[in-house]
Amino acid sequence: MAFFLETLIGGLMAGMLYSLVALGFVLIYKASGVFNFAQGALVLFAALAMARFSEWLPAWTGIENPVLANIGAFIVAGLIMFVVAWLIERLVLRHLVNQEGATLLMVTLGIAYLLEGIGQGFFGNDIYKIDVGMPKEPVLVLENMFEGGILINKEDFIAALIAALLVGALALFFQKTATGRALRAVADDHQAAQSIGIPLSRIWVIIWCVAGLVALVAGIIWGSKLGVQFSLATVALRALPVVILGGLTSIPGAIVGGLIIGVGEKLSEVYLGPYVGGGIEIWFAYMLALVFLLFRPQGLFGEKIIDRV
Amino acid sequence: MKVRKLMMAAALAATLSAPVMAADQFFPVLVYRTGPYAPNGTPWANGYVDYLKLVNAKGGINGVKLTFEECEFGYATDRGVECYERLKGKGGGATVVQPLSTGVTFALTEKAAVDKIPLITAGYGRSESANGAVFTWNFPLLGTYWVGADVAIQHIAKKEGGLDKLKGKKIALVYHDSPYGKEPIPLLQERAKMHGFDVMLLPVAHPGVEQKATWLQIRQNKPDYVLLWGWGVMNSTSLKEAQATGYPRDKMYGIWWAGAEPDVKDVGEGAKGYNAMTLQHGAEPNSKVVKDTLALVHAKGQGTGPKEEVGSVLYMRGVLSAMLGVEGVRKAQERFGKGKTMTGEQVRWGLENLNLDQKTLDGMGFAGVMRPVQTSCLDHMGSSWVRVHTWDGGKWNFSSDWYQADDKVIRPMVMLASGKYAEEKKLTPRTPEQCKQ
Amino acid sequence: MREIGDVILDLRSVSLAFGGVKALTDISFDVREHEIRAIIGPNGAGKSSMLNVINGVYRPQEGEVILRGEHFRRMDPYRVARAGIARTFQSLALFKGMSVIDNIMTGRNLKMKANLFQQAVWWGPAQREELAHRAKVEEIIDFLEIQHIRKTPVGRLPYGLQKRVDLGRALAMEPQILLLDEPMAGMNVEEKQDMSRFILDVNDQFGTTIVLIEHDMGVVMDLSDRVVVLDYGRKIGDGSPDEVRTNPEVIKAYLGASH
Amino acid sequence: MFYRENGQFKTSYQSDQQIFPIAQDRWAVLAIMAFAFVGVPFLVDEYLFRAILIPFLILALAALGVNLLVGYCGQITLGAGAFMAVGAYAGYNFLIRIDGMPMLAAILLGGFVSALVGIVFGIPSLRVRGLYLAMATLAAQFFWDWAFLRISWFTNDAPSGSVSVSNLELLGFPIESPLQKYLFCLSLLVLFALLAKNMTRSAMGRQWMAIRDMDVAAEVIGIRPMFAKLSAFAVSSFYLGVAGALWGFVHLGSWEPAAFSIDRSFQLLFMVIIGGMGSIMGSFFGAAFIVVLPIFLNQFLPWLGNLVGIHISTAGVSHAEFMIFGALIVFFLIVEPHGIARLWSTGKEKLRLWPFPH
Repeated sequence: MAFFLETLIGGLMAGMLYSLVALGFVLIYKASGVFNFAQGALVLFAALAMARFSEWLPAWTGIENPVLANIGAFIVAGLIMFVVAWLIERLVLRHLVNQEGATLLMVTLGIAYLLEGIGQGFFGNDIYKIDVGMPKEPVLVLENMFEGGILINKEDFIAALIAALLVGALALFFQKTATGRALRAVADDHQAAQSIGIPLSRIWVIIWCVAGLVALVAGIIWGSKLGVQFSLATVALRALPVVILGGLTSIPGAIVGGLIIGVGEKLSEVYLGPYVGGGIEIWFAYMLALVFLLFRPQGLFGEKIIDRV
Repeated sequence: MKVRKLMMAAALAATLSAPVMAADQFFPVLVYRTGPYAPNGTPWANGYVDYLKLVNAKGGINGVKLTFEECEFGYATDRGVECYERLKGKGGGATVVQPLSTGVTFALTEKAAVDKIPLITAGYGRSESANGAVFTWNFPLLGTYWVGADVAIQHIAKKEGGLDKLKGKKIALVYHDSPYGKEPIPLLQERAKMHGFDVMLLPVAHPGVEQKATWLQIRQNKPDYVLLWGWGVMNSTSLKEAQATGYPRDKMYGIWWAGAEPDVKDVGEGAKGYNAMTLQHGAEPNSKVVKDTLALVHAKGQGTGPKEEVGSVLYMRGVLSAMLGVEGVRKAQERFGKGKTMTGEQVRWGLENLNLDQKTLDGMGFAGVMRPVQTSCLDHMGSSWVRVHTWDGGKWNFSSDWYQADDKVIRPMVMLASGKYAEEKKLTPRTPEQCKQ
Repeated sequence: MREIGDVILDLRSVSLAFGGVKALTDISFDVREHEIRAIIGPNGAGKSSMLNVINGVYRPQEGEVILRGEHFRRMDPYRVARAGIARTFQSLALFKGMSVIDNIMTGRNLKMKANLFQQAVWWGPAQREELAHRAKVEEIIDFLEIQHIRKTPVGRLPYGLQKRVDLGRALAMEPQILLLDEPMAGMNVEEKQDMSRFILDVNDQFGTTIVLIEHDMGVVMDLSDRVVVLDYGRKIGDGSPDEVRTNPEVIKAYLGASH
Repeated sequence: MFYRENGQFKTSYQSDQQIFPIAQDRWAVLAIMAFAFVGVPFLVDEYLFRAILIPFLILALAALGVNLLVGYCGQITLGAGAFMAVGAYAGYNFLIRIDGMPMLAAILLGGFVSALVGIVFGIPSLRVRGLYLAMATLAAQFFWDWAFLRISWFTNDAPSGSVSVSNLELLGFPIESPLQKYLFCLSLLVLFALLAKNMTRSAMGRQWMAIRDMDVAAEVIGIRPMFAKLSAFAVSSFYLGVAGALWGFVHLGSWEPAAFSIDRSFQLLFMVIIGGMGSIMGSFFGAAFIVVLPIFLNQFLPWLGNLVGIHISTAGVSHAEFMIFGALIVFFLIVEPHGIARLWSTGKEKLRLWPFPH
């Protein structure tokens, strides 16, 4: 029982991190209909910027305080992400309005190559460290209830908490602010939004900036956990089943989907894996998403598609 | 039309970009300085190239200068094959190929034989290719994964107080889910049968950044030891997960590809106590060859990578790999003519008759770095000495004596597997007489 | 040659709803062989839904469809096509990426028998079949007077011509019943005249039964033998054009909808 | 001026239905084919054969398969690599488990097994569409990646999980030298391209395109979506399976599942979209572009660097290769979202009217 709970909690925490990456996908898809495969590259790019500037800033300015250096690096990396977002909108997406989904998908893959090349070329391709003071040692809780207690990974716990806070903040942003409402209007109907005077291209820049920011936070969390290196770009693949399961257009979908996938894949690996040789969690996540899709082809929270003729 | 134009331009570029002269000995260098495994591939490549430069600085091989050209393949098998094809004919023909990738090694095993270019895979590749009678062109010099796994078990047994104490123990293998990671499994299973311990197999999917479930299983099953067979980011992730699940790092033993600075650097204190097999050498900043390199190559501004990296574990592996290739050429010159450019076929003979005794090695600056290597037709490995080193939070230190893999265990497995290979490929293993030629 | 025959298609108490919204409520009417039957009504009256029920795109919650005496709880588009019912679409539903010929050729699909392997090899049965059907399609192209655009991708054609191609594709099926969903919407007078002529010719030459949805009352009254009137998903009138014209409920509905 | 169809009158539907209705095109294609079969062998060295032409031919075949599904039937797939893997491993098993199995038969059987698997993994397409379907096909990709690593029966219990074939021969002739391999792949590609063209210009192709363009309307005129979609999956997977078997047998000789990873799937989709969806010719353009461009950049950039006196490091070249490749794709899709094939046909259209455009 204790072990089951441990797995469950581990899965939930992993799922929360998937949600964070998935959120990046959903935001952009919702606002512009682009399925942004460059999200993983954005995460890598942001993490590289963060890691390198937290090394460079102290060296350039002489500030030794690690907290200040991290804050400085965060601000610089954030600005860089905004610039990247703005450039993507300006140079690429603006010229591709109303293209087919597949074309847009490929364009974002092209952007991903570009970002991976620039990121590694400019920031380097070694392993870099992001040290924001995350605790690395585990804690044991409920030791009097279960023998041996339940082990909680403190780092994951804090990461999940940060992810949850960010998701909450974004939900508030969408519900309560004027910009958020405009964003939702655009998501519902581009043309209608445009006709009541919402500037589409500004909204897209904002959305890409928000996605860039989400990528930065995800990059910091994953980077602090795994070290900043090329493979960070692949976390996006782990978040895809979350997006399918939750629905491409739904923020709650990204969260619930993330939790379901996180728990599902950890439980499957731990309890089913040993019978078939292990290593099943990746495809199991996709299969799980696929099974859900067969019952709800538009994802758990996606908008229903009605055929009209 | 467009296609052909591009190809012609590519061919043109290829011929123009080769800065090599035919009279020298050409070493193709397949590297990965980018992509998921760049942090590990880069120091190896730097060491490899630096050593070639060092040989040139010392006057070449009996006067024959070495030339080389890098080709980046990003650890992708098909790009690796492309690099091989691109470089194999350059500079008067490739001397030896060292791909540093199990996937590329598998793909080249047959091609290299046709092109008559020896394939050195120091510390990786197919374990059964130690049998040179079948694998004429493969040289897994210094050790295969079966050697590594065998020594790991010997070391654990020693800690426990004898091989008989292994009975009932549980040893987990956390491995990169690829041919590389799967290589040690047959040996571990063989040893498990002999000594009555349990092997628990835990594959980790490429690139290895998601291991939570793996370590949950380790926490649940509490194996006595964990063997780590990872590459790149997978290693540091394993160590971090071990720390996060409270698994003692001093019960963890990595293969030599999981025992270098990039694997532990960013875990730092968290990896303290973690052990790894070494391919004879560890980090050797004080060895003579390193001092020579710094003095003759780096001091002249010709260093390939940063100075600080010289002497690190993977850098040294690059140095050793290059040295073995160079010594193959030297040996070949003894027979086929000193001061001449050797063909791949001649170098193959040199590699098969390599005999580096301790004095020679010491003279080349490898004192304390490695032990003698002597190859033969039946033994393309030449040496199976292994030490264990341990990370103290800041650097690697040796923590054991020399071990030698148990030939009685490994030999029959090599013969069986290479026999099966020969049968599949319809190859007739060379007889001792043929070997002498 | 045209002589109105027996009831061929009969709808009984059909009700259809999307979520909570009722699109059709308890509708019954019949179609006789060889006649031109019109369905009229203001916007949102449920006319297109009616056609969609007939050819199985929508599944009604209640009621049944009787086709040549056979009872169907719900229809299935493929079976409907097999039974010889073809249709055109209100908002164009042509295959945009294909040429005019290919679009019309798709209408011959059910009649083509060569299997995948024969098609891959091409020479032999597949080619013979292709040629035979191509000849048939050329007849339709001649009939609709669209020879000059036969190789053009339909996406590039003006609206009026696309409507004709849509009709051509339906005719290529050699249907017994042809469902036309606002075939003249958005056309100018001349185009409407052409289209009316085509409809009458089809009905006359091939004896095809036609079920027609149309907005233009003048056209409907001229063309059709009998008319059904729908409003808000209910049937409010049914009968000959003259009967319908004088039906007070119909007048009310149309005046209310300012037509 | 020379590219005109004046004076070429079609007197039968048969002549109108030819693959290349314009005489100049027919001659050009024949000339290219003659050059590929007869000229290339005399002009090209081993490097071009092994590193560029053979991979190009095989990947063009795979891209053709993807194009049938994505370009003609409109079902996006990100799992193409998995079907190549199925073809390769199935072919391998036929070859080694059945004595005297001819290589060509093993390759084709690999294709058939892949077609069956394609049907199974195509079933979700009956309910799921567009991007959701694309994601669902990733399930196939990851499942087969896993299966070929884990289920040792597939790899004939090879301890490393890597398999290899050798001593290839066709009807008694060895397929060993680069030239033999090139001709073998070229012949298969030409054959399969012809079959694909035939399918797409007959009823089957029209059914696929109908489903792609307007699936409801297609159903109403009597096209069964299930049959059309699953047959597209089957044919596409067959092509991919054959390409996969060729990739393993002929190009690599020895392979592991990583040879057919998700990167391969993306690469194939790239080829189709860059080359031109719904165009046989486009598959070739796309494959050429994606196969040749990175290798070209990788060799061209250092050369360019030398020319202006800069030495670019290996890593620098590779990063620049990534950047330029990415930028070109983006640029390309902005300029012509419909791919090279569309550029090609626009160019031809212009040429037909030149020099009197009105």
